[in-house]
Amino acid sequence: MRGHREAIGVAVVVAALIVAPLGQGNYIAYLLCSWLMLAIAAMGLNLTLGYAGRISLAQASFIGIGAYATSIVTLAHYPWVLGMAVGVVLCFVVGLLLGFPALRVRGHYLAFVTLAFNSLFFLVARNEDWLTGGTYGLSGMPRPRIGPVSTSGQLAFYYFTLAVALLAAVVLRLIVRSPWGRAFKALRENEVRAESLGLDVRRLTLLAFAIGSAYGGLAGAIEAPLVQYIDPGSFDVVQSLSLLLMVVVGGLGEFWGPVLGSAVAVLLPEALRVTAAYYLMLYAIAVILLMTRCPGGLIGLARRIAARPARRRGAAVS
Amino acid sequence: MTSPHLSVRGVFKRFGPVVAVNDVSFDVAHGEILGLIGPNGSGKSTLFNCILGQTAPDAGSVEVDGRRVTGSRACDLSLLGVGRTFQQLAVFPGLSVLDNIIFAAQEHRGGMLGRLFMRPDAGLTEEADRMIEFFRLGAVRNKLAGDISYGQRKLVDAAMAFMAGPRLVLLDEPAGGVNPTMLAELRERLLTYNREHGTTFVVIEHNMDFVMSLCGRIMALAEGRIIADGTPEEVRAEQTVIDSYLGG
Amino acid sequence: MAQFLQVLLSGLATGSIYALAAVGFSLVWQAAQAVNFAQGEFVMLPAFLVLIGEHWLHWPLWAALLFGFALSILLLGLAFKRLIVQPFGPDGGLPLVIATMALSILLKEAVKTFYGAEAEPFPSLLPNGTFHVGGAVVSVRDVLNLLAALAVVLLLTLFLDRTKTGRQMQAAAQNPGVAEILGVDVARMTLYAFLLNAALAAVASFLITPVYLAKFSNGESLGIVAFIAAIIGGFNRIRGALVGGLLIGVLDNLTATYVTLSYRAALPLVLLIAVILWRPQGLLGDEEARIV
Amino acid sequence: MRGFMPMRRAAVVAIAGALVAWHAPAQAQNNKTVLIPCVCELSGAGAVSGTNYRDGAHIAVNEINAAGGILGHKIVMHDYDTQTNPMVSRALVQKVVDAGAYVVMGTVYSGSTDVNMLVTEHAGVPQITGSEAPDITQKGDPYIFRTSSGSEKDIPALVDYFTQTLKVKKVAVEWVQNDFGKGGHDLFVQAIRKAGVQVVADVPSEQGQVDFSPDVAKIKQSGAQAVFVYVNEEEAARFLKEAKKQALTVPLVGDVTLTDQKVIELAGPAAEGAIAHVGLTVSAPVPSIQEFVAKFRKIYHHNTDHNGIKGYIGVYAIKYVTEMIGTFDRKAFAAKMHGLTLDAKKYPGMLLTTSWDKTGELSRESFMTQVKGGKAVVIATIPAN
Amino acid sequence: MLELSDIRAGYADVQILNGVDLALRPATITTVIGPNGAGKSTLFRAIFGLIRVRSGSIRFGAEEITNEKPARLLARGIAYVPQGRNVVARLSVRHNLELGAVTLADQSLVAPRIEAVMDRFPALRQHQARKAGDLSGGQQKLLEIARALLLDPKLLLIDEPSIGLSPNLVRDVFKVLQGLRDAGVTVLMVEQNTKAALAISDDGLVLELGRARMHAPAAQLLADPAVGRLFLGAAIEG
Repeated sequence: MRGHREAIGVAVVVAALIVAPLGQGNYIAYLLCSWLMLAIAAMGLNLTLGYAGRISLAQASFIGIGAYATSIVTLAHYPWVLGMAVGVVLCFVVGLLLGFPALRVRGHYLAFVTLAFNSLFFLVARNEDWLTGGTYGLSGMPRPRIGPVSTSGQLAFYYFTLAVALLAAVVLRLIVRSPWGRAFKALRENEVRAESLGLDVRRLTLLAFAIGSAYGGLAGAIEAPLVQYIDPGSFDVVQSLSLLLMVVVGGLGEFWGPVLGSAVAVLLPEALRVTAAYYLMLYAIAVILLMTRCPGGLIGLARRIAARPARRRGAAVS
Repeated sequence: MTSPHLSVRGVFKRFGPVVAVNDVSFDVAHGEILGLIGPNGSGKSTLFNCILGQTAPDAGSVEVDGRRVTGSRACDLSLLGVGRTFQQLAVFPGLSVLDNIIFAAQEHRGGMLGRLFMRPDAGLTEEADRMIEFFRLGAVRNKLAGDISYGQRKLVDAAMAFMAGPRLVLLDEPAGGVNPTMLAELRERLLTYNREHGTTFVVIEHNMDFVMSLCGRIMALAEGRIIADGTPEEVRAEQTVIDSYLGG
Repeated sequence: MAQFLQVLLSGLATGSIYALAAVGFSLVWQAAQAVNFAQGEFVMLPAFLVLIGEHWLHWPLWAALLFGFALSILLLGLAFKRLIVQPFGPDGGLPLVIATMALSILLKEAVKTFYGAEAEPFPSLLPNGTFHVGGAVVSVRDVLNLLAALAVVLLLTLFLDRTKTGRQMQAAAQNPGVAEILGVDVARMTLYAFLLNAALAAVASFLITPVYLAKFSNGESLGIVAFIAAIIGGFNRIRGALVGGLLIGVLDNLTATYVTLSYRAALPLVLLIAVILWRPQGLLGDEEARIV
Repeated sequence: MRGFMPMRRAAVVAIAGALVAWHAPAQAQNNKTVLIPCVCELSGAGAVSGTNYRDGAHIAVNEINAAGGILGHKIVMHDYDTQTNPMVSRALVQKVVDAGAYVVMGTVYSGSTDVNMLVTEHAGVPQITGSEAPDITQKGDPYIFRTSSGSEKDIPALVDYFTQTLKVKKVAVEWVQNDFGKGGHDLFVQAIRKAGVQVVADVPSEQGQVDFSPDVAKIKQSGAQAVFVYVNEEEAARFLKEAKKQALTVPLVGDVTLTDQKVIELAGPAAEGAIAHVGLTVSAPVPSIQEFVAKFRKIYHHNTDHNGIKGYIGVYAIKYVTEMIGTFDRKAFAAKMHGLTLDAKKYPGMLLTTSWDKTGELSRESFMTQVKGGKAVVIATIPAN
Repeated sequence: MLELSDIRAGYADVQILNGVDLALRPATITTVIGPNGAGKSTLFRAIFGLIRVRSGSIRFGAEEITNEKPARLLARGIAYVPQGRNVVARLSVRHNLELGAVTLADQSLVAPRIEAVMDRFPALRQHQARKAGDLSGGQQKLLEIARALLLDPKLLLIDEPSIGLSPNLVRDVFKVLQGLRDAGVTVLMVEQNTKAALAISDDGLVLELGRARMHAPAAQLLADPAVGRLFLGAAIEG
């Protein structure tokens, strides 16, 4: 019954996403694209941090690796799919390597190691002009063609992005609902106990980083043709911090948390535009209040609100 | 005589100047229930950790079914059929009771990659439900393990240790903090399980009523050495054991 | 040689500023297990409070400084602890980190919106002038900054070691359980750590802003450098933060002069990773202390 | 049920958010207004430039509206914050284009303009940018126009200054590693080498760098006879202070920023003697500019940099060109502006006589300035090229 | 002196103390014995306000002190030395001693009192400038006891003082406790080393499953074979 209703819910949302940009300007389509792009990256971080319990402040650098790989490949007139594949595989491998520190250190220490990695990535992207275009960045990446269909129009590209995002979400959903998902959570909740029950903690920790990072790479593969311009500044530590913010604000370890968190980050400035210069301050205050009152994020808040009338009803009965 | 299930030979471990385990050797036969007792600081937990690969002994070896496992990782031991419970509660509070119990066996099914493509429950729901029934946890099956009572969590902990069908289980203070009714229940379940599956148990326990009524054989440790080894009656009568508790 | 001396001395002067920010960061980390991602903004803000006193309220400099100092302690010490850290209880974890990140955005945006986005000059509290040492030119201000940082660290160490309150703070941070059974008011000692952090941030702010210039975005790099300095030096030691700060200042300059300019920012990062992986207690820290 | 609730809520929130987004552009045009949005860097690294650009533009808008608007239409100018993020800037330019912008003002950072000009070009909407990177006007985009000359226009004048006025053979280059600094650096190094001058020290610095002692020490040791300084304002001030401290006595020559009023204010006496080529400067010895600077200060209680002037003249250019073509026709607007010269005498809002070529590149009179007695004074005037 | 009636307390959803009754005679040493998990340490933590007492009452002299904060209890004259190592390792011996007196209203008394306890423990005087963490285990324990004496307590709660100490040191510690008793201090002690502890005690209290099973003169308990069997699982009647 529960699965059934959730399926209906998902179908409604997907239908809404399909009709959302119709009759709207290109802006809305673009905005929705950037949301879906960030949602993919945030979903990856949520796997590493929310499910497996290992923090990473380097997600922006993986978006960067994916975006640079896709840009370089497509600017050389190879198809987008190849660029995306190169980017995702590269991120998987680099993510695996970044997982090694996680075998030694935890928490804040791991946060600082990954943060340092992101800063080093920025320096490399800026200094190695021959590969990355340095501070000028790379621009003019073509949007992919799917058979005879070009996605260079904003609406077409939106549907392309939507398809990729849905695919990514479905794959992630399958992962977290498979025995792996249970193993990731077990790793997060009690590593020693999980190992005593046969879990190869080392391998799973590395995998958590590798898969989460690969999702960053996929987001980068969308960002390159979406913005058609990338530069090192788009992938600096601040972006990683804001992705972390999205994941926690949405609801850590909740499947739909990052989707919601990134929606807030992208759409809130729009909703708060009436407040002009104050919007970022309002956002910051809202985040502080949310965190102090409800560390479970928006999904946690929704649960709490959903649970309250039920409790009241229960009380009335008794 | 068949070969022993667990064989500990000359295990020695010191922490700085303190010798925690001093040249301990013993065998445990298949299907035996061995109780390990001794006052605080007598080296029981260190010995456990040496057997289970959590601590590397300074000398000596541990064999399971004739296979040397000294220095193995805990996950490898688990795959060899060695299960354990922890002194501190060790359930996964954010997972449901059912998921806790399913997880306890899933890592024994298929390869790492194979598990990615398995059914979400790895085909273990039925077996887990049998375990839930066996430990009478049906009422809390779908609750988060963090939301149930302490005693119930103890049962979940034990159920997890058994779920993978281990042939040797090391129980670290299973009775600690469990109320008397629940305690009788736990003892009865453990004995039944031992009878039905022939599983070997090694139990560290301070609750003497519990351990004496559960185990066929008791070994007493003091200052890192074995000071008595025999039936509960024999060990109970041993003056050196009483003295070890009362102090010199 | 003159060049080496030149960049070494400058590096020490810059490093002393990092050290001041790092010391406060360590204090709060130890006392409340809270990693403050707004630490850089804590050093940015007090200078603007002084500028408000000076330019908006038209007070003389000394009054503005006093005003800035007092308000910093109130806002960055008391209010920070009561309104942001305290609601999380003893273990804030990730949500607390996120809250301090949001705080950093809030402080930056507030300064930018209410004071302005442009860099502003800040009155120097120290005399200008230079002198020569072995061919290197040293500014009096750099030397005084360095001395001030050393003096602050020395005073703080003396306070923590030589006063009863300081020792109670140490006990509360190192072993709150023991402190409690001895009747130490652990909550109050924790508050003192926050107040001290705010005071140190204000001092750092007043010392560096004449060089850095007052700008809303000043905290961005400074905050991160403070973390790195604290971790490299060993966060459970006041001296560690000092050494970490000075080390980064000097290494940064030496790398830029003798190794690479494009990658001058990389060395502290590599050092940070190496320290965390192989000596997580830091270069000067000891292992017995609490680990986060 | 429990799994479903947050899902539904997620959807509701997302949809509500999207709906809010929908409605924002709806309240646009009645027939008596014209939309000229300002999309620029109001937060992030470019906030200083962006806010000045915006403030300058708003002064012009208020003046023009007070005098009856453009062809009787009041200008409606909303501000959009790109957060100095190219991706966001592209979204916002798309948004204002969707909303029916007549001309788009902004952005200032070249990285953002590079991206969002694709949108205005595609939609055929003229865009008045504050960017100075060379590539902006080299892409054949017929809808992009500058408000100050690109660095490729300034560099020849600077090279001439090094080779003919200073007559040096060895120079050092101090530059900041962002698109602004790198653009100037690459052009300058290429041109000065061609002129037979040796670059003896090539020193990149970080944006936000505090300690310039290694930079100055390196330059000092290189034996350079003059230094080309191409960094942002705060870094320029810090560099000048360090140069003075280490007694670096060779001429320090920069482009635009080095003699900027802000730099003088920040660097104090250390700025004395610094030289810069400026296309547009708040210290230009032109009454119209001085009037504008005073006006800006009166309204906003702080000084502007050249970006304030850029925003101001950008809006006035829109007014003048539109009145020339007599209608709000974007295509005609762009066509008219190519090859146009607006004489400051006849068009006072331009402050200085300004011309645009076929690429949207701008040229006008420029100056060599030097800091003397705490003020930038003009030491030479370079005619428009 | 100290009177407990029907104390119940525990952690989260585990109740450890299931109704403890106890009354101490002044100027005596009372040793609490019992198997692991009987609730001995928990009893101390409950008396000293470190865990909440769920029901029952604790009286000290004529005063009700149930669930009072440690700082208040110290002021009333109760001191507590928990088991394990409880010195502040990085502070000197002298400064550790001084921490014992932070709640003292008249701080001018601190120095003379430190002198007084150092007279009693000459080893501490000898090492007063060393870091507490550098002392041997036995010296650290002496330091903790000395520190607890800074406020001139009327009641000393001491938990497992002999853990990790050599027999000689244990004898020293016990001698100190006897000295305190003779000076009028009431001592309540938990000790694994049951025989030795009872030998210096006036009274003994047997705790089993969170209840006080026997409260009798120490000599009587020492002679009772049931006490030995208690540890090996035989319940005590009554």
